[in-house]
Amino acid sequence: MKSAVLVFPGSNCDTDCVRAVEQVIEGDVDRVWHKDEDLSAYDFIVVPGGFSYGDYLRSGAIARFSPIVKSLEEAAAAGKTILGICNGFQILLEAGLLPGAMRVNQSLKFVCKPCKLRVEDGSTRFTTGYEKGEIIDIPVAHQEGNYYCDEAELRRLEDNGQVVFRYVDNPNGSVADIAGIRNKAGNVLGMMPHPERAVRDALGSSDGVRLFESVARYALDVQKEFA
Amino acid sequence: MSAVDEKFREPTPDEIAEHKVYAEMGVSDGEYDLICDFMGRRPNYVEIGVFSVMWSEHCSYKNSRPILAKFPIDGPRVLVGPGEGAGVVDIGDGQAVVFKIESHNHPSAIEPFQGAATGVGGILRDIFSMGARPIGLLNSLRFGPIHRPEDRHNRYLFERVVEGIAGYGNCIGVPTVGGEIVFDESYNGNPLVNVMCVGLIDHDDIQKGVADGVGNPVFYVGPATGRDGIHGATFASEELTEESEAKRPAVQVGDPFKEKLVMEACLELIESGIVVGIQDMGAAGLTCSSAEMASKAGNGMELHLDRVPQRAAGMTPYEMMLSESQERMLFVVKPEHAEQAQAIFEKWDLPCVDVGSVTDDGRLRLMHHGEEVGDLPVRAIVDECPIYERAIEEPAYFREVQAADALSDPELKGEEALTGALETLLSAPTIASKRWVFEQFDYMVRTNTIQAPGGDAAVIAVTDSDKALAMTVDGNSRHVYLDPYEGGKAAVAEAARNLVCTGAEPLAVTDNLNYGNPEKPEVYWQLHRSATGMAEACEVLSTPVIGGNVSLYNEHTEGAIYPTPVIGMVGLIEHQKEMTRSGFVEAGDQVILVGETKPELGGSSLRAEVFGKRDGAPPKVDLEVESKMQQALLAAIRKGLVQSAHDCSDGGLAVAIAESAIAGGQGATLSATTELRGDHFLFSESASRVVISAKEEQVEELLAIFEDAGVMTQVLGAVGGDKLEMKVNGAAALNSQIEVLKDRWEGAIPSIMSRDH
Amino acid sequence: MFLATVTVTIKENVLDPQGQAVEGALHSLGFEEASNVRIGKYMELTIDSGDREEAHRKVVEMCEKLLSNPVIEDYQFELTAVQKGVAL
Amino acid sequence: MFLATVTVTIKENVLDPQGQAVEGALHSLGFEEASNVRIGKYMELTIDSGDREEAHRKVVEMCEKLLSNPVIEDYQFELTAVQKGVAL
Ligand SMILES: Nc1ncnc2c1ncn2[C@@H]1O[C@H](COP(=O)(O)OP(=O)(O)O)[C@@H](O)[C@H]1O
Ligand SMILES: [Mg+2]
Repeated sequence: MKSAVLVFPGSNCDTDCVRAVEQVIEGDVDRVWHKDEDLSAYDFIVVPGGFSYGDYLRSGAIARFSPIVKSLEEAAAAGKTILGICNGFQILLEAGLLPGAMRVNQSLKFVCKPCKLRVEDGSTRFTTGYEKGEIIDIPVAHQEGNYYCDEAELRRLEDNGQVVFRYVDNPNGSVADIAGIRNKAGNVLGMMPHPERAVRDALGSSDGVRLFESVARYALDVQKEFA
Repeated sequence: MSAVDEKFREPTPDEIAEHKVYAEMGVSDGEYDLICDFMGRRPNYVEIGVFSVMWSEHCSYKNSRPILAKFPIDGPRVLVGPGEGAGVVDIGDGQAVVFKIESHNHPSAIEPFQGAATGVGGILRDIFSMGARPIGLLNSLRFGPIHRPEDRHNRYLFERVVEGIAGYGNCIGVPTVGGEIVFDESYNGNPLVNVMCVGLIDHDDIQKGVADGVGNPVFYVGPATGRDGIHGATFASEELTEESEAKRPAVQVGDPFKEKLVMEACLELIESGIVVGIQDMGAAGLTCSSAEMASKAGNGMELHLDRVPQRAAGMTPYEMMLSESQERMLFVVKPEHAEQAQAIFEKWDLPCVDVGSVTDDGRLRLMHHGEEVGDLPVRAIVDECPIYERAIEEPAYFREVQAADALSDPELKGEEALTGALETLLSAPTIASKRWVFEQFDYMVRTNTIQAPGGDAAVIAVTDSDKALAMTVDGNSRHVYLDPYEGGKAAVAEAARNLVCTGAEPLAVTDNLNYGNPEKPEVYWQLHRSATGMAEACEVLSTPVIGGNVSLYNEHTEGAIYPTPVIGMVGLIEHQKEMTRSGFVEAGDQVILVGETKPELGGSSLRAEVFGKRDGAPPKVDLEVESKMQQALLAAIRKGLVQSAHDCSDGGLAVAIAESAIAGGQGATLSATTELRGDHFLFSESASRVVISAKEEQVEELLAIFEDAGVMTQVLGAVGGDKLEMKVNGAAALNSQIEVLKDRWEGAIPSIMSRDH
Repeated sequence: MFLATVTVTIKENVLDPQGQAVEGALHSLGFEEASNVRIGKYMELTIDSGDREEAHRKVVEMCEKLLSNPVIEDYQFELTAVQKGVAL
Repeated sequence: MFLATVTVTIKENVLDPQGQAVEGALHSLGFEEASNVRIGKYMELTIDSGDREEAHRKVVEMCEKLLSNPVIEDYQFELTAVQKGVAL
């Protein structure tokens, strides 16, 4: 399969994402520059973390208008697998590919630490490698990860089972302890924690590996179906 | 009023002489006369401005050069020593590590967030302008006390400095992996903010800041120049006074997002192989970078200041030469590569402007709209600043504090008193866990941090290699104050010991000398004595000084700060599996004290925190013993005989053991024998000591290594349980739940910092 | 030319962590009389347009597209006619 | 009771990276007519005081002590008499 990691001015987890994808998923990984306009060649697209455009104004607000986001929207509509991590999640929210918005952390401070997540759904294309209810270790590193949506939206998310990851010990004040959500179709996942930082025991956890493995397995299954 | 009033008329050369305008810029009468000699005439306003910043302490080291001359700077691994943006040390396989430390003390006192942030930005530029990819940031911070209600301003400074470091480092995506923080009265009104950056480079890519090749174009890259920080370098070289308030516009605002772009673009440019010379615009901005690049090549340079991108309308040549706007670089390429260079910056949406050219006449010529507005001799500005051998005088306090009997405090006896003292020390902000700080730093980005903040040193894996780099910053200024010579030695020894505790071989040093006004003979004595000690330690421990920084004039209303040399050190781990950590690992492991404990309580944390006294002779370091101990420990670690290692520093053995227990989440049952008084044994801060743990079956082999090296050891007992219990000479001494110790240690700073909210 | 001054505030029913923190800090400084602290953004932009209505339309568009996030924020603005940065 | 609306802006000669980034974004969105974008803070606070002058004094103090950073920012504010959050 072919994977893409988008690079915006100010992205800083792009290299880490490329390394993680290379380590886990067979096939090419390309960095795709924000001024490019074509993502049609890719099965899996990662919108990495960082501080796109300095996170000035609101995180993700300016990046959302980069030329590449248009084809990201098309890829989402076409059912391609899209993973937004941290700033990538914020960009997906600003672009309207996922519902809700981010506020500054309850503590107002940047928080970087290992974090325990509960897997709420082990059947999405991102999480078949986990058991539902399993507790995994994936670190967070952000200042604006305090997820917000109104009550009606929250009910929709819960009813549709769109909450994929929840914090065991909420580090930022997000509603309903939400750490990661998917779109209704299930092909777009946004999460504040960094799975690409949990891919080697030496880094403190390798629980992130199974997320990328799940994505690869899904792609393989789709391929088989086609064959 | 804005930084420069629009209606301000620049004084003429004669007015500058008659009204001694140069004095306001920090130039002395004698220096002014010398400048006139070099110029062959009276300098105009922009010319005297250029001289004043280049001849400031910050740029010329005019007071500290004789001191720096003491340091050993050579070693088999040193590829680039002091003088360039940063030093470079070989780590094998064609790779090298680049590192340097910088201070941003005065800006941080005035505006802590931006002061600290721009400090980070500046040191990063020093590293990537060498061609290196920054891989880690560290910081060394000093503030006044924060624990009392009335310490609100110190809490504010602490909180905002930490946020400023986080704001910049996190955004640019370089992990902040370590540091140290001390709170002491001595830093009231004059906090210290030192930042260190470590980078990785291939030998082939090492850059120098030289303007070679007459006729080559000179390019300016980065954001437009504004009226920021005009005279920042001079500002850094003066005492902080009420008047500094009036100089407030000297504070600059950082833009880490821009710097990220500049960094990526510059690394891409360097990778392309077309760069002749490149240097960042740090202190003294365009002036310093252009003059130094020309001087290093023995050339001259012509600059067309009207071409410099400008943020404000109507900027004068003086303002453009002296602005310290951030995130800017200067580089030279051959004419045929100009287009290629510009294309790289275009991709990153950054201005890249041809602002001049390299000349052969040794002059720095400044043009503005076709008119020559300045003409200066390059060598004179860069190399001819007079060097001052300042008067030296042993201060009166020295005899007094040395004479104090540090062993005269009432004995702390029995479990309750000793455990109480331990808890007091663990919750002292200087010793307490700095988790509240480092969790605000992204210490994981780049996914190479294999030893996170909280241990003796941070360890960063080298991508695609089995190697790793350990890094630390250290300095106990109370000890330096009490005995600059011994304290200077101890700072180097402690830094090296911290690296060895992670399994790394110490490579080299970058140092930051933070002192008071060098024109005071007692301050100069402190500088001289401590540098002598540091130099000796660097020599014996084979860690040459490859660069550093000097920050003088750190004074407040009550006088100079403690003399504060900060040692930044980097070490090499050849095989990642050899890395050790400070926390106990497994129940049953044997706990061993390595090194000799002497009754050395002078300047100790126990005396400061429990008895409120800050005097006595500090511990003495026997450098030969230190060296033997470190080598033996490193050998043992490499043989896989050591489960954990943690150095004894602030708070002595008791604190070291408690920290190993907390970090490992396990207690220990220990018993020691000593000829010292029990409290002295537990809290003495004797150097060259480490607490290690080892598997029971390997203890014998381990002890033999130390015995062969002539290093004392004492097996104290075993890891296990949820309590720390320790007997000294058979009498119960320490007894506490690990959870309780942990609460004290982890809870201290968060509870203090939640006070104002 | 117009000077647009835009204020962007967090919607009433959305918890505002910054406002809460500032309120806490004010209280601990002894300003007990402060309450309901809400924190938003303030922006100034010069709009190069000779026509107030056109300028108005443009600013609305900027606010809705970029300057505010309608999920959690409201915006308001004022237009003042200016000449080269000076109010008329 | 008074409603204080405070605007905190970055001093004229001080770099405003936010403003620059937003201006760039507006241009690339086609809003060429926007220039001189500066971004600051906007705050609303309720001041529990019956006396306008006292309220004024308090807000000045809050601005200087906490709400603005005098080194790089300027502040301005307005006071409106209100009753339980409703303008009079
Ligand atoms: N300013 C800081 N930034 C990041 N980490 C810090 C900072 N201060 C302390 N730490 C972490 O806490 C550890 C312990 O600090 P310290 O007690 O000063 O250690 P030591 O005495 O061994 O030098 C450091 O090694 C570092 O990892
Ligand atoms: Mg240590």
